Amino acid sequence: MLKLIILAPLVGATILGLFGKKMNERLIGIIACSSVAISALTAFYTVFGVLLSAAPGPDGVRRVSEHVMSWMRIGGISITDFGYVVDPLSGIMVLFVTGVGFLIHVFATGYMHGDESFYRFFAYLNLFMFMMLNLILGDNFLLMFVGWEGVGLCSYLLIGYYFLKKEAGDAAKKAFIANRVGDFGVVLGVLLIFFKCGSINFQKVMAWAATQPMETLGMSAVMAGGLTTIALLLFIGATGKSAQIPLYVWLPDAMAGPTPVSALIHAATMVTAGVYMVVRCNAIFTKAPSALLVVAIIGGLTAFFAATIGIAQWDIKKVLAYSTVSQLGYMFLACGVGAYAAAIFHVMTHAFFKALLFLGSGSVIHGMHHEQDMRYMGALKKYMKATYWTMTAGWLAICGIPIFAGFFSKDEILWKTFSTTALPAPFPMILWGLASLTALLTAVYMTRLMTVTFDGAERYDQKPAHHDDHGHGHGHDDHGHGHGHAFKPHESPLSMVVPLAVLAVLSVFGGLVGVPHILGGKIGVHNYFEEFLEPVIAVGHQVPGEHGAAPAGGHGTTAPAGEHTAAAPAAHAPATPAAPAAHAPAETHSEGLEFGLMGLSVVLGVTGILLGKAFFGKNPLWQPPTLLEAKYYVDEIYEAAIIKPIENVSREGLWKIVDVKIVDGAVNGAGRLVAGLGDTLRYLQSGFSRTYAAFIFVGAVLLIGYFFINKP
Amino acid sequence: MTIQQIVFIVFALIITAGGVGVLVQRNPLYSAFSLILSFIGLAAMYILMGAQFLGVIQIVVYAGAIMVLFVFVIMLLNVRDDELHPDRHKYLLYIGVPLGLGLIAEVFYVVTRVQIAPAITDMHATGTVGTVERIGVGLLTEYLLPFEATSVLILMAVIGAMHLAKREKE
Amino acid sequence: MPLLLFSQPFMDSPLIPLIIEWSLKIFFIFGGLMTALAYLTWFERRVLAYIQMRLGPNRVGPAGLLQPLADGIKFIFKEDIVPLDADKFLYTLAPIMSLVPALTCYVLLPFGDKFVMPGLNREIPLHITHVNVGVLAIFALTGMGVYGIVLAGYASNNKYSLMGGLRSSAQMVSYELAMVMSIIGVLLQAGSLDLVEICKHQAGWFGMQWHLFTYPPTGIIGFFIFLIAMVAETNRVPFDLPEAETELVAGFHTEYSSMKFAMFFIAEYANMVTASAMATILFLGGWMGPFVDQFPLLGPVYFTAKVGFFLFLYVWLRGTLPRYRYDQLMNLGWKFLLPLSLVNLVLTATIALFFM
Amino acid sequence: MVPLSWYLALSAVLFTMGAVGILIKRNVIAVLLCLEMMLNAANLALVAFSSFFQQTDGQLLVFLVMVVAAAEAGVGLAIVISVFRNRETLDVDESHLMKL
Repeated sequence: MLKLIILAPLVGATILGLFGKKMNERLIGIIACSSVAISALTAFYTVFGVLLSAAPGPDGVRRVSEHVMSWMRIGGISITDFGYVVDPLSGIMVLFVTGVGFLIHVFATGYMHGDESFYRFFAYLNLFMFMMLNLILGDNFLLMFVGWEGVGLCSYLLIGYYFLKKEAGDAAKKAFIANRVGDFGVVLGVLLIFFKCGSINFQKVMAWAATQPMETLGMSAVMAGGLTTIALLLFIGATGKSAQIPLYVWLPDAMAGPTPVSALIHAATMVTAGVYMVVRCNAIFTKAPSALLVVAIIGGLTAFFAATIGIAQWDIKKVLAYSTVSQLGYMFLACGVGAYAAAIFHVMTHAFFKALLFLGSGSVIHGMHHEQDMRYMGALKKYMKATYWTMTAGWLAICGIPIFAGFFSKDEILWKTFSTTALPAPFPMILWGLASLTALLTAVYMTRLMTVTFDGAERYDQKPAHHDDHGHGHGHDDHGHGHGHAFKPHESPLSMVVPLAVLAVLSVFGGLVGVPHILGGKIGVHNYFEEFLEPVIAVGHQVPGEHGAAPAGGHGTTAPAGEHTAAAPAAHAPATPAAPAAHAPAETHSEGLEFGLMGLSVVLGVTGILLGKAFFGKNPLWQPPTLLEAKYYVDEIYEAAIIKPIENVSREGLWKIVDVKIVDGAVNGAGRLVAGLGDTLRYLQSGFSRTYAAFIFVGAVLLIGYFFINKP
Repeated sequence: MTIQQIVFIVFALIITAGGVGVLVQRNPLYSAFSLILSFIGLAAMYILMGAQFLGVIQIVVYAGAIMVLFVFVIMLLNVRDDELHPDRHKYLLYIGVPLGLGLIAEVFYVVTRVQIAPAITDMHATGTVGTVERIGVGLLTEYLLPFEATSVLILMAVIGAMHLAKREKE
Repeated sequence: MPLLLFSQPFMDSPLIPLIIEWSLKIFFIFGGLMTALAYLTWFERRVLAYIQMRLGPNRVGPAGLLQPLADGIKFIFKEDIVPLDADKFLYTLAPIMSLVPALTCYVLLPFGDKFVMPGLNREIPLHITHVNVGVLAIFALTGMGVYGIVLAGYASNNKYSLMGGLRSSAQMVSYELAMVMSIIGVLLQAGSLDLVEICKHQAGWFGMQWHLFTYPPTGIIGFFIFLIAMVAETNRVPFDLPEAETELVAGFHTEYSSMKFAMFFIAEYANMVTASAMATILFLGGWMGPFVDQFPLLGPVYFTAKVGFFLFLYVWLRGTLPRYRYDQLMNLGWKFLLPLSLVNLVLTATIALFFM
Repeated sequence: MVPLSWYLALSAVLFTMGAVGILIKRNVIAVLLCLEMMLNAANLALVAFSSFFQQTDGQLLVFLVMVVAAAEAGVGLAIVISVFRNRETLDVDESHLMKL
C-alpha cells in the first residue's frame, strides 16, 4: 500500500525519462499526472481509510507501517531496517504533498505547453515526488536523508531546467551548494544520533530521547554532544533546506526555474522539509531549550528580514519567494516556541495559499508572455478575471483575514509565541512583537503585489529595449508579437485555471480543520487538526505535574479522554515540576487576552491591506529604498566574506602549491622512478615468448632446489 | 611384479614414447598424433587407477575434441614442416635439456625420499572414487562454484575464439 | 583395447575358462558381424535397386548372394596404389585408424542378458565386456574414428581429399555435440551410463517403457535428433559431404584402392551398425521383447531385428533424399539440432523433477 | 600394486618433456601441444593422489583442468589462426612484439 504511494511517481519518472522523448505532450501529461494521482488517491485512502481506524500503538500513536527490507547489514547486525510508515504527522504531509503536487502537475501541463523538453520536466517532477515521499514516509533518518538529498537533486535539476540561461545554471548551483552546507549538519546529526542511541529508527530514537534528562540552557549544552548538539546540527540542515538565515539566499534565486517548480518545490513541499524534520524530532528539540531558542530566534528574524526585502522586489516571483522565506520563518518560530502542531498547520495552509499564489503568478506570467517584472504589468484584472479572483483568495489568506486559511494558522503561531513558556522571559514578547510586525509587513507587500499587478494603468509597452533577461528560455512564443508594442494579456487555459480554483477553495476553507478552541469550542467545533496530530507530538513529552489533568492537550482542548490516556505513557509519568511543557502553554493567560491578541492580528492585517491599497494604488512605481531592493547586500557580503577567500585559498594555496608542487611532484617523481627502473630492466624483455618461458623454467627449478636446502 | 605393474610399465613406455615423439617430430601433425598416443596411454593409466570416468572422458575430450581441433587447424593452415630459416635461439636447446634433467632429478629425489603413509594399499578399481556418481555429486555440491565458473570460462573462450578467428569483412 | 584389459573380471577371475569364453564370444560376434557387414552391402544395393525400380546384383549366386564374396576377392587382388607425394606412413595408418575404433565398439554392445550354458552350468553374459561408462566409451571410440578420415585426407596430398577430410572432421565434431546432448535425457531417465543398465531400465509393458515413449514428448524429440545426428555422424546420405562423389570425387578416399579402400568401406558400415545399435539400446529397449526373460537367447534376435530396421532406414534415406549443402549442414547442426536438444534436455529434466 | 611414486615419476617425466618442448619447439602449434602435455602431467599426478587417498577432489580438479584446457586450446588456436593470417608463419620467434 505505502509502496504504491512511493513507487507510482518513480514508475512515472522512469517511463518518462526513458521513453518520454518519443511521446507527445498529451501522453506525457497523462502519465505524469496519473502517476501522482495514483499516489494521491492511495495516500488519501491510507490516511482516511486505514490510519484513522488503526489501533494506536503502545506509545499512543496510530501507525500504518510497512517493512520493506533489511538495509545495511554489517556483520550480522542490522544497522537499519528499511520501511515506510504513515502516522498522523506524515499522514498530513503526504496528503497535501500528493494533493497539491497533483494540482501542480495538472497546472504544469498547461504552463509548460510547447516546451521542447516537456518530457524531461515531468520526469524530474515525478522523480521529485518520489523523493519527497521517501523523505516524508521513511521510517528512519537514513531513508529520510535519502529523500532529503533526492529532493535537493531534483530541485537542482529543476532550477537549472532552462540550463541554457546562465542565470538558471548559477541559481541551481547556488541552491545545491547552500543545501550541501546544511546537509552536512544533517549527516553529522544523524551520525551523532546513531552514536548516542544505537538506532536511527524514528520511533526508537524518539522513545530514547523521551527518557533523556532535560538539558540546560546555555553554551555548555551546545557543545556537549548531547541532545542540544543533535538538535542544532539537524537545524543547520533545516536552515539549508528551508531557507532560513543564513542559508536562505538560494531560494529567491531559485525562481529561475519554471513557475510550477517554484510553486511545488520552493513553496509548498520541499522547503517545508526542514519544518517537518524539526517536528518529527520534537522529542529531541523539547529536551534542548538552547536549540529551541536558536530555532525561534532564527525563525523570527528570518520572517521579519525576508518580509522587509519582499516589499522592495519588482519581480513578481521574487516577491513570492521572499514571502515564502518569511512564512517559513513563521513556521520555525512556531517550532521554536514548542507549538509543533501550529507549525505543521501553517505548513499545510501555507502550501495551499502559497501554491495558489505561485500558480497565479505563473498564470500571470503565462498571460504576459513571460514577463515577470511587475513594473510592466498593471490592470490585469480586466484580462485575467479567474486568475485575479483566485489569487485574491490567496492574498487574503496570507494576510490573515479571518475565515481564510492563513488566519487560523498564523494567529495560532502568534498566540503560542506570546504565551509560550518554553523560552526564557523576554524572548516570547520580543518574538511576538517581531512576528506581529511581520504580519503587518506581509499584508503590505502582498497588497503591493496585487495592486501593482492587477490594478492601475496598463504598462505593458513601457518595457525598455534590453528586456531579454527574463523568461525566454522557454521556447514558447507562439504569439508572434514581442514587447514594445501593444498587446493584450490573455487568460490561461483550463488546465491552469482549474487547479487555481481548487487551491483557492482550499485556501479559503482549508483552515477550518484547525479552528482554535476559543472560537470553535462554544459551537462544538474542535481543533481537529491538533487533536489528530497530538499523539505524535506528545511522544516523550514530560508534562508538568500541575497539568496532569489536561495532559498534552493544548490550551484546554477537551479531547476524548481515552485517546489521551493512550497517547503517551510518558505523559503521565511523574516529571520534574520545573520542566516547562513546551507545547502546552500555561493556562495563566485568560481567554480574553487570547481574543484580544487575535483581534490585534486581524487589525494588523487589515491595516496592512489598507495601507498598501492606499499607498501603492496611488504610486505603483514607488521606488523602494536601495538597501531593501538590493536585499541588504547579503549576496555581496557572502561573496566577499566567504566565497572569495575560499577561492583565493584554493587557487593560490591548494592549487598552485599543494596540487602542483606536492601532489603532482610526488606523482611525477614516482613516474620518473619507474621509468628509470624500466629503462634498465627492459633488456630482460626481449619479446620472444620462448625466452620468457625459459625464465619461468629456470625459476621453477631454482625454487624447488631452494626447498631442498631450506626444508619447510 | 604384479600384472598391474606390468601394465603400468607398458603404458608408461607408450606415454613416454608419445611425449618424445612430440618433441622430436618436425611435422606438427606427427607431433599431434604422438600426443594422441600419449593421451590414450594416460586414459589407460586412469582406468588402471580406478578412475574409469576420467579415463573415458580423457579420450572423449582430449583425443576426441581438443586434438581434433589441433589436427583441424594444422590441416587448415597446411603447414608441412618447420620453417627453414635458422633458429635464433639455439641456446635454448642447451639450456632446456639440462634444466629438464635437473627437474626430473629433483622430482625423483622427492618421490623416492619423501615417504607418504600408504593410505590405501590397493590403488585401483576397488573404491568408488572414480565413478560417475561420485564425480557428479562432487561437481554439483562442493565444487559447484568452480564448475559454474568454468562454464563461464568456456563461454568466454567460445566467444573469444570466434572473434579472433573471424575473417574481417573488407 | 584398454577397457577390455582392465575391466574387473579380467583381474580377479580364474583366467583360463574366461579366456576360452571370451575367445569364443569374440569369434562368434566378430565372425558374424563381419559377414553381416559384407551382406549389408548386398542388402543396400538390392534395396536401393528396388527403390529405384531396378533389380540390383542378382547374377553371382542365388539372388546375388555371393556378390559380397566376389567383391571381397576383387578388393584383395586389386593393385595397392600409393600416390607419389603422399605421406606414406600416414597414408597407411589412415584406414587402420578408421577401422579399429569402428570394430572396437562391438566389444561394448550388449546383445542380450546373461544365459546359463546348459551342461557347463556357467553363466555367460551376452556381451563381450561390461563397462560402467559404456555410453561414453562408445562415444570416445566413435570420436576417434574421425582421425582415420582426417588422416586419409591429409596424407593423400590431394586437394579434394583434403577438403573431404576437413569437412568430415568439422561435420563429425559438430554433430557429435547434438548427438550427445540428445541422449542425456535418456541417461537422466536410466540413471546410468551402463548400456546393460539402460536396456534393463526399459523392460516390461510391451515396449511402452522404451525411452522413445517415456517422458513424452521429449523421448521422441530426442530420438529424432539422435537419428539425424547419427546419419550425419556416419557420413551417410543426406549428409555424405566428405565423400560426395559428384563434388569431391569421393572425398577423402579418392586415392585409396584395394584393401585400404575396403577398410574404409567396412569401417563405414561398421559405424552404421554401431550407430543403429546405439539407437536401439538407447531408445528402443535394446534386446528387450516378449518372453525374453524366459528365453534369454531371444534377446539377440530382437536386437538384430531392431538394428535391421535402422539399417533399412539408412538405405531408405539414401534412396530418397538429396544431399545437403555444406552451409545448410552446419546450420542444421549448430543452429537447430543443438539448441533443440538443449531445450529437450531442460524439458526432460523438468518432467523428471516435477512429474516423476 | 603400483606404488604412488611410480605415477608421480611418470608425471614428472611428462611434465619435463612438456616444459623442454616449450623451450625448444618453434612451431606455435607444437608449443601448444607441449602445453597440453604439461597439463596432462598435472592431471596424472592429481588422479594418482586422488585414488591413493580415495578422495574425489583430485579427480574433480582434473575435470576442471580439462575444461580449462579445452578453453585454452580453443582460444590458443584461434590466436594461431589470426597470427598466421597476418604473418604467414607459425614461428613463435617471428611474433616477438611482446615487449615495450
